[in-house]
Amino acid sequence: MQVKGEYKPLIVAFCCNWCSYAGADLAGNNRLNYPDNVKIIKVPCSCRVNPMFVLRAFQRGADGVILCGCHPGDCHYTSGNYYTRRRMALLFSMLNYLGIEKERTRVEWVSAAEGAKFAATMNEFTEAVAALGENKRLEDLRCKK
Amino acid sequence: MKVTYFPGCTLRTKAKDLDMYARRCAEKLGVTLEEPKDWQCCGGVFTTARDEIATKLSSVRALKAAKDKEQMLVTVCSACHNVIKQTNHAMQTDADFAFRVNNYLGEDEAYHGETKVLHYLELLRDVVGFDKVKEAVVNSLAGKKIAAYYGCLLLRPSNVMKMDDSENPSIIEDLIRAIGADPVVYPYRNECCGGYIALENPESAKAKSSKVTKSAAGHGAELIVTACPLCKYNLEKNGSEIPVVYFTELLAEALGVKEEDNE
Amino acid sequence: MNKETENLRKEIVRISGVNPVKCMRCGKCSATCPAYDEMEYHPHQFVYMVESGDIEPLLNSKSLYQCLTCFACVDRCPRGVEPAKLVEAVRLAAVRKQGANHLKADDIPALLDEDLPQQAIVSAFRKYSK
Amino acid sequence: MQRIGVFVCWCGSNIAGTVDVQAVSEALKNEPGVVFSTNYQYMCSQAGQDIIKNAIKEHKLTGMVVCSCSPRMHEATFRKTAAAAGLNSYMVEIANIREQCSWVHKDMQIGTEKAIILGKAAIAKVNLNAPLVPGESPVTKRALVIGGGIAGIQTALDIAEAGFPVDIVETKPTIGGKMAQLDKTFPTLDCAACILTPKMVDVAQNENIRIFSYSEVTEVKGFVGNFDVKIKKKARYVKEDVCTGCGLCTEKCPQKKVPNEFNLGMDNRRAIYIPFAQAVPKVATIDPNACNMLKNGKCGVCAKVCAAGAIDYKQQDEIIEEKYGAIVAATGFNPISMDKFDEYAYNQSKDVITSLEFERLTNAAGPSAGKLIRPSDGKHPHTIVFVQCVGSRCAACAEKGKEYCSKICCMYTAKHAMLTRDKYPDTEVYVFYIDVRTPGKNFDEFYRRAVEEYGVHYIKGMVGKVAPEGDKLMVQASDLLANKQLHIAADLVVLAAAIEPDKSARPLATMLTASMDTNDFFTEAHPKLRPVESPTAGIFLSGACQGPKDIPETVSQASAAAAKVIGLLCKDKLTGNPCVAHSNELMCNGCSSCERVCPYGAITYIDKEFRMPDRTTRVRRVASVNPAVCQGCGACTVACPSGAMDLNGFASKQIMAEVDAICK
Repeated sequence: MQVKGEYKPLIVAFCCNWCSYAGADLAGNNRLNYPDNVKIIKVPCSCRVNPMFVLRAFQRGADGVILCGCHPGDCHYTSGNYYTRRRMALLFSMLNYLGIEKERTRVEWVSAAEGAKFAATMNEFTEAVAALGENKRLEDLRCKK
Repeated sequence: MKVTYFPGCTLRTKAKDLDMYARRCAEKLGVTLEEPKDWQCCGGVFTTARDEIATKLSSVRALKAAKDKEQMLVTVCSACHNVIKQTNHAMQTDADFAFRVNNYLGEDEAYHGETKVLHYLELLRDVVGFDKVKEAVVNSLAGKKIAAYYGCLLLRPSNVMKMDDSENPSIIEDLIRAIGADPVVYPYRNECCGGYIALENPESAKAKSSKVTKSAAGHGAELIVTACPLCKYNLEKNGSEIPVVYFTELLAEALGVKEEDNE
Repeated sequence: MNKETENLRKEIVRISGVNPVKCMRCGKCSATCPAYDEMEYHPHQFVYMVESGDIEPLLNSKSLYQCLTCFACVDRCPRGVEPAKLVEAVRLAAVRKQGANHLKADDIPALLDEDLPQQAIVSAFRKYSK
Repeated sequence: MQRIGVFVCWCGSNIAGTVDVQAVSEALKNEPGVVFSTNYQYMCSQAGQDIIKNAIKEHKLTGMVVCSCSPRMHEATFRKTAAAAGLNSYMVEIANIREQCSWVHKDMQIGTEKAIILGKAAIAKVNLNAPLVPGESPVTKRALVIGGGIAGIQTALDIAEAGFPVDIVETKPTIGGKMAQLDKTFPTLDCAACILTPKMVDVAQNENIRIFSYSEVTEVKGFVGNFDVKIKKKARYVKEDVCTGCGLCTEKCPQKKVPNEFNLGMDNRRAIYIPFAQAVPKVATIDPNACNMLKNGKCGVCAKVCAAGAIDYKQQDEIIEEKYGAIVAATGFNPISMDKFDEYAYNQSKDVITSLEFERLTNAAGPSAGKLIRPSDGKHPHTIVFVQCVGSRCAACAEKGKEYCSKICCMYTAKHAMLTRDKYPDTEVYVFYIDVRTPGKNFDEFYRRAVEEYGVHYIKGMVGKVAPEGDKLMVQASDLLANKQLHIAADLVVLAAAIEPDKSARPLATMLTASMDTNDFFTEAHPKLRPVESPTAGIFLSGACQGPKDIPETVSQASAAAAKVIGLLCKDKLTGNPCVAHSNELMCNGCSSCERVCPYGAITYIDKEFRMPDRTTRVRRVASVNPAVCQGCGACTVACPSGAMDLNGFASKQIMAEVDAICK
């Protein structure tokens, strides 16, 4: 709703192979729309996501980064999503300290059965990031051509 | 303890008993009912349409008054309770509606359904406790067979009212047990008495009400208790074989505060 | 469906908050309705007629004023359709028209009974008039 | 530098409808490393695969990217294609431009732009891929079946027939499950016991099958081919190998007032009991919550009357540890509670019953010896109302009912109605339905017979309220076709309660790391093509734990699961997943962070000699990953403070390259 002019935020979504990536596939199977500015990177488990990847995305011009994993208790690797939750809580609070709005990052649990939730989450997250506007704080100007 | 108490228009006129006994019993049980200043009629029935704002303002004002005093809001009339609880739910869940209401009220602090709304029965069950009610009984009604009549407004819509199982409720039966009497369970205790249709189509109200009273009497009840003036009217008007009284009156009898009045 | 009907349908869906498409036509609303016999159009028909845009007959039907708002259909509907809210929205669409109040203040005295609680009068006004 | 081929699939119009495939293959041609780029109608077809194979050979490709459907669909296909042409399977990456692009966007320009970016990310990744060779692990040639209903029984029998040992774990004192409680089975009306109990005997007599009844799985570790499982055998206070099943104790036990769960509480059993005459194993069990001896030490009657001396009041729970190559979940279903549907007065009248209770009432071995009576007064009912879809297809609120169709109710209700009319022609039978769903061999014919030959009144509509008045049940319902509200004075009301997965399934799924859907049914690896496998390797699904099913369907799925298990157990070695963690020993500082987060215990520390720059040697403690045990989650890679730990196939550099490509 608050998308100003042509501005479209760039969203990087890390999805775990077992739940959320399958959830994204299900959203596709059911033809549920979500913004095209969401680009998905597959990881075996949300716990594979190094905080460095999140920082790298911001550095390279992403406006929002979202991590999706299995629901607590349902991790294919038993406990990976718990690690993610703890690690990202730390990272996000640090980002906040740096002045990057914490609304630009998020950890969400999306199961393989929740195509609708995946699409809804992406719609809502994109909208929330769009409302914040472009992310310039961490952008590495040397990366700009 | 003190709670905000919304009596409602009917309790000031045709249903004075419901109100008076509610106050006395509460006092006896250690709860003071405080009326908010200048309360207005709740409107009698909740309009489910989401664009109806004006008709819900009086409820919001009462809710806001309770919030300002950091008290819960207690009602005893089923209809007021239904309207106020549904309005409060709409303020909590319908952001658009809440925005427009707050805009209209124009108060410094917006209201978003923070007040806890309780029916007098819930107050007895959840705050006072039926155990304490039981201890306070002076005239046990042992052996008396009493049928609870819930009607619709106390229980439904159940996802908003959240008072009891809407199909097999027990809150009034538990109260009846607490004051020593025997509850009579019959199937039509949660069916409609006809409500305001009595005004336009008394025959229709008669059909519905007599089904309720016949069923209660058929299951062996000597008395029906209710929390709603309109239910009481409909059941009585349409030839109930057994008396219909407000639950507060029965409670007052058990707690021994009814006689005080007669002196 | 013509444009006008389509707009009316949208308006009714909007103010009721009810999505008639969720109905699976089980008829539990009509099975549960205490005012069924007084109605020309029954709750399940209300839902279907709004869904299909056949709203005109509903606007002119006395059935609108027979609903008791007892919420039995709202509570028991397995799909969360909430027919009573739809009936209410159609009724509002009817009474909000100029001079279309179902109940007028002048009618009241004739209907009164000395024991009738105020509650009945205010409720009826709320339901039948704008 | 890699030599990468790009293959863009149209998927008919599935992709080509919203993505300009020509433009995508053109755009990707100029990406670093790409030497060949093309598009084709169906890349997964034989002709499409040939295009890939030829390109690999012709252009000496060292890596490839397929822009197509989800890797969950065809990654394996394209990896095989690559391998067939001599390219390492792990040099293949998929850009998902169908599920995550063409199907979710409607605009051609937007779809095309996104597809190009996804393709670029995949290319960036392949540039950093390295060939991987999977390791091998041995297979324990024994299967575990969890649940002893008809599903578990059939699976176990089929696996045992193939010559592999199988263990069945059942929580109840006997196997048999729900089918043992049924009277007749549709659409042939043969008696359930007559066809089930011989199978139960087969299980008991099969040398390859062990039954752990009154037991539950408490721990599962390991991975496909190599599971370590702990089974708790609960104390039944009766020595299983000594008890002869004579049943004398169950007649003499003075504690007579224990609700009999096998008859759904419609009659009572003793504190020591055998659930039913054909139980397997036919061994008595003492209910510790009801037994006076166990509760306060005052009784001992069963021990006195047992000639075999099988009673042991001091028996303790026993933990059994066993290794398995494959595990089958067959945990089954239960009818849902009727507490939230009391408009039907289930909690207010004894004469409102569920369909499973009706089965017991009409079963010759049931509480009324097969005589159809009203539970309240034992009288014969003359008017019976059946209500379908109670709690099924209920989307109003999650705590109340189930959104799905329970599938079996239409048929068993037709069966109940038909059998009632057959045995008691003086009984009027009404069935209230929303839709009658009878897709199955001879199913619709069966339902029509109930209507046409047996005179069952099928009424389209629902029941709104059941009011117990006097000795009648006043049923208020709608007849949608007649546009009427009906009021029927019934003697008995039967509710077709929705079915839900057994409550034990959720904790079991957590132990197995097998995924479940929002209704707690196990999810299958693919809904159409791999319906009896869980996405977790080595875990198989049998029966209603995967979704509502009738008996014929359960049995076919049970056999299918068995076939999959046999296929696995036949192998001597399994090729593992090469996408496992590995540690760069030169960078590892031996801090143990990785070891602590590994959920599989795959990381150990070893002392290793290193040559130092000054030509001395030093022994350092470094991490070492066991590739057979590592499952490749990557938790350790993030935990490692020195960046020594990385994951094959998902290396930090590869993921960063994808991030860069997307953010460009």
